[in-house]
Amino acid sequence: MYSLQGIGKSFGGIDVLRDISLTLKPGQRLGITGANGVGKSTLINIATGFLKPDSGHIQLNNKTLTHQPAWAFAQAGIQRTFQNTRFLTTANLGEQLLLAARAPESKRRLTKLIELSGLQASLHLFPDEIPLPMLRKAEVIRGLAASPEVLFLDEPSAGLTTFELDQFGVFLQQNLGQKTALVVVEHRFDFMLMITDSVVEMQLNRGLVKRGADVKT
Amino acid sequence: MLKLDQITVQYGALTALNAVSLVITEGTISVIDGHHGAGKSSLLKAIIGAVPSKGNVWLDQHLISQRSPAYLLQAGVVLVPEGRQLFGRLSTRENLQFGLYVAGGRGSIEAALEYFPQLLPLLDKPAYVLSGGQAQMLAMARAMLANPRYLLADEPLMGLSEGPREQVWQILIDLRDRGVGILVTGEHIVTKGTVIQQHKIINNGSFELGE
Amino acid sequence: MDMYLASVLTNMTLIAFLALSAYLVLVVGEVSFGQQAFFGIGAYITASATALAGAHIFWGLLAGAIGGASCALLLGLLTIRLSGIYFAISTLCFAELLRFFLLHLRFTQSVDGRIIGPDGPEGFSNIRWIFENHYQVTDFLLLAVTCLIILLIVLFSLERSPIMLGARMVGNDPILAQSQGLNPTRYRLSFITLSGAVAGFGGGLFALFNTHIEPAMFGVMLGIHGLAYAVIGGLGSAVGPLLGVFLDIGLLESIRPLAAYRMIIFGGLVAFLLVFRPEGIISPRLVSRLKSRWRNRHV
Amino acid sequence: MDMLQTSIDGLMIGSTYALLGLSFALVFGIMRRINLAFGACLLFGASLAIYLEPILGWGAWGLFVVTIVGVALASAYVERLCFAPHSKRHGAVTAMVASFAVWMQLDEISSQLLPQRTHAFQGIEVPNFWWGEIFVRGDQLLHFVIALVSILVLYLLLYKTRLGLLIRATADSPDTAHLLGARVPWLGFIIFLLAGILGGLAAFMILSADGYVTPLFGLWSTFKGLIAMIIGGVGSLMGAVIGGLILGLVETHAGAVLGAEFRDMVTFGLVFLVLIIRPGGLMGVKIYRTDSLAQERV
Repeated sequence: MYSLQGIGKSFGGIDVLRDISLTLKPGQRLGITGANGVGKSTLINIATGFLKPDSGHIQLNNKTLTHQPAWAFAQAGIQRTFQNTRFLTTANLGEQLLLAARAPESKRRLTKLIELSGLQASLHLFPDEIPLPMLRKAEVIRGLAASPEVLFLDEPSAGLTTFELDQFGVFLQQNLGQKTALVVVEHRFDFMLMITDSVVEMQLNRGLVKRGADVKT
Repeated sequence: MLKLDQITVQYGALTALNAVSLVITEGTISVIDGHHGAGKSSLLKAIIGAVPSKGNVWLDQHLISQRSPAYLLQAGVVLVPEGRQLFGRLSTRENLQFGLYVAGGRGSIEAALEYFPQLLPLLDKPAYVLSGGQAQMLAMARAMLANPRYLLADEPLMGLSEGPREQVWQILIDLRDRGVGILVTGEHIVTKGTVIQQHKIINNGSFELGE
Repeated sequence: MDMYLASVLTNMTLIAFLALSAYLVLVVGEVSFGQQAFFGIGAYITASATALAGAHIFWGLLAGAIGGASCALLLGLLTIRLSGIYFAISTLCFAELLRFFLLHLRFTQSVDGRIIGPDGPEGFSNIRWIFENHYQVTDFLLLAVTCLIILLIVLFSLERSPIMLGARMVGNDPILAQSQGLNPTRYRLSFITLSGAVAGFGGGLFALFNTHIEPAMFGVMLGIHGLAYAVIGGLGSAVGPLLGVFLDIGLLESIRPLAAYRMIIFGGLVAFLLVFRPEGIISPRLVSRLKSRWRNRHV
Repeated sequence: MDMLQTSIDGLMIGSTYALLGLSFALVFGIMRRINLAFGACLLFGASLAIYLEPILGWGAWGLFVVTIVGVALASAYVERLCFAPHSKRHGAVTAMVASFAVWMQLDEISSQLLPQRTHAFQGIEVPNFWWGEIFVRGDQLLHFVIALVSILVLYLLLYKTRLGLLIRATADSPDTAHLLGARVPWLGFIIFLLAGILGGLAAFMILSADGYVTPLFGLWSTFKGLIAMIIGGVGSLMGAVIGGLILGLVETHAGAVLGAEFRDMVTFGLVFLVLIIRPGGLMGVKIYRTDSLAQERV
């Protein structure tokens, strides 16, 4: 169980987030949509420990993470991807994936995920030699290798064609596992419906507003 | 006439913009509508020469592709960048003066303030304390002071509530009526009546057909 | 071998330790102007251990490395909140403070009728281990080169392990590193400590080779040279700093006739070189390109 | 009385450091770059002036003009070769190392111009005087006045002119300034030229007071300037002046109480403490925070 309670954040006197709360059960898949500039990225950065909220609490399985550094979030099982994908350009993909999977169990899972994704042929390539759809998959695999509690995807559709996005969605659905909760920040509604079971909309100064009929949050 | 001919922008393996062509005339508003990452900012930056691109940009009869933003500014093509991009540690007044000075203008900032009365009480405050709406007004005012023939406004409505949105539109319409050619980008842009002369939907770096 | 050549080569080998220690700090994304301090501390400790306590060279060098590492760890802990220029300047101050400590360190003793030990600004003379053990310059060169090769082997195996990749990630993109659960502080501290050990070890060898050391030898110019070698050589591989040392000391010694003008030429050349290869000669990009070419040939 | 005299002495020496710190702060505050060759530029200008003196025969005025022009030229050269090519954000280390290489180069050129260790530098002579029971060195009082005038001039330039506004905007956000059409690359050149003129003025004043030049003058200036800037708070012009004065005060008092040999240690100890306790320096805390806030935005 992962929860954000009453999160608030302001930059230079301007409230970007005001009293945002969110609870995720294991295996839950939530989509967050909203116009540019309403604070979706800020929310992801806070939820994954890269920004510290001005107010509110972050908890994972009754353990408080609020003031922990970002690496502690990652170690506790909160993984994320980045809007433009983020890799080191001076090491090959295989090495970087291995770095993320340090436990033997994670390594086995990683090997399996690589097989399923068809990334074997790209393992010895450097990230700037790999096409974007592959990199997106690789980034998800990197996040999933250690069986995280929550995986945050930050605009995974950016730069993908509809066809590539479909494939990416299928891959996600097949490999997320039962335990991992998923949060997708996205604006492509079709994609969101495909991989999530509820969608909330983030609105300026109003926080998360339920959207659609079968909302469970 | 500002004419874009087959503009392509690539960042490494990612093609942000794929052979996009567009004509903007003076005294019109053109809209490029698309979601985050669809290539809007890349297009505007390619026009002013801030990112490397392929293809040609014509201003009237002059080929102006791949020049510097400073050159384009002198030619009258002015960008209002995404996310306002104010100089946070400078005051509102100084941000405005910057707009005037880069274009070599000699006038005063008072004229521009007629359009933006809400900036008056903020003149001596550092720009980082401004709210989203105020910041957008300042960014527009700063661009206006550079005396544009063509104004490229990147996501001017981003993060604004209803009131400020209306105001941004009003200013763009006023500018258009004074003969400025305007290119606006945004996401799900909806306007009433005949505000917009040209509306393009962009997706994955290309314009979609229709509209 | 020519005595002169052997001593130039030995000097290059010893300075290589310093350059490698600067390299280790650069890998985790920081710049240090203070590696000369660990070099100096190592030199003093090794000298004391061998000349005063009569320890074997092995224990002497080990003590020097540990001493350098401890000082570096202390510096790392004190500057835990600093980065960039703030860190760089604090290392400079720390090094100057340590040098000042050495300037006032007096602990002389009579051994076999000779007064030895650190004697303030006069330094530490009569570090006679290589004489007592009848080492020729070439023997010592062999010893130093062997140590350097061992260090390189260690660094290369580190390079192949995830540790070095983690360190590069911390240095290049701390945000990415944190998202992978890597603790940047821990990496920084470990690498700064390791760099202290490498510098301290090199300093120990330096003391044994020179037989006389004094605080003035460990001024900031020494450290900046080490840093410059690492940057010029490039951060792609541990070979980079060695190349930097070779280019400066090696090439410049070979154009001795131009001695008076050599810095005018060389200083300009280095600045010019950096315009075209801002990441150094053996840049991370070059290394990755070479790796992939090698790989393609062997697939 | 001794205490007062020492403090006055400290402030006077400090004003010399303030001049050096100001040049450093100008470059660092605006460009976030460290120019290690700063002192070498000063040494070069002074050496050139002494070298040309018998040829030109202009006397003290010749020294004055050639020193300032020489330093400014060297500074501009350093900018073109070491800083302009590395203007990207991650180029700071490379630029610093390049400036180190040029330091070596300029040092060597200076020693070619002036082969002996010490050379007389006959600049202006300012009489010393007694103010009540306090001895005041005229030359250092003049430094103090020049430091104040320089900061006033810089203030007017930065805050009251068009160029100043462009410079400050570029310092605030180089990318935005570029996007909005400011010609950023030349601004770096202008800054270095300004810092060079200021540094040249400082070099002339300091060497006139000393009456001679040694090859160590370069290293000494770099250190004092850097430290004055760090104590006062990197990037703040007023901070650099105050930092210089504090540095002078600390040095003279430490020298008076603990003896001359402890002077430098106290200085370095102070800087180290300032850094680990107040990383932004005494005046620059705000700037440091905004910098780290900017980094925080993922």
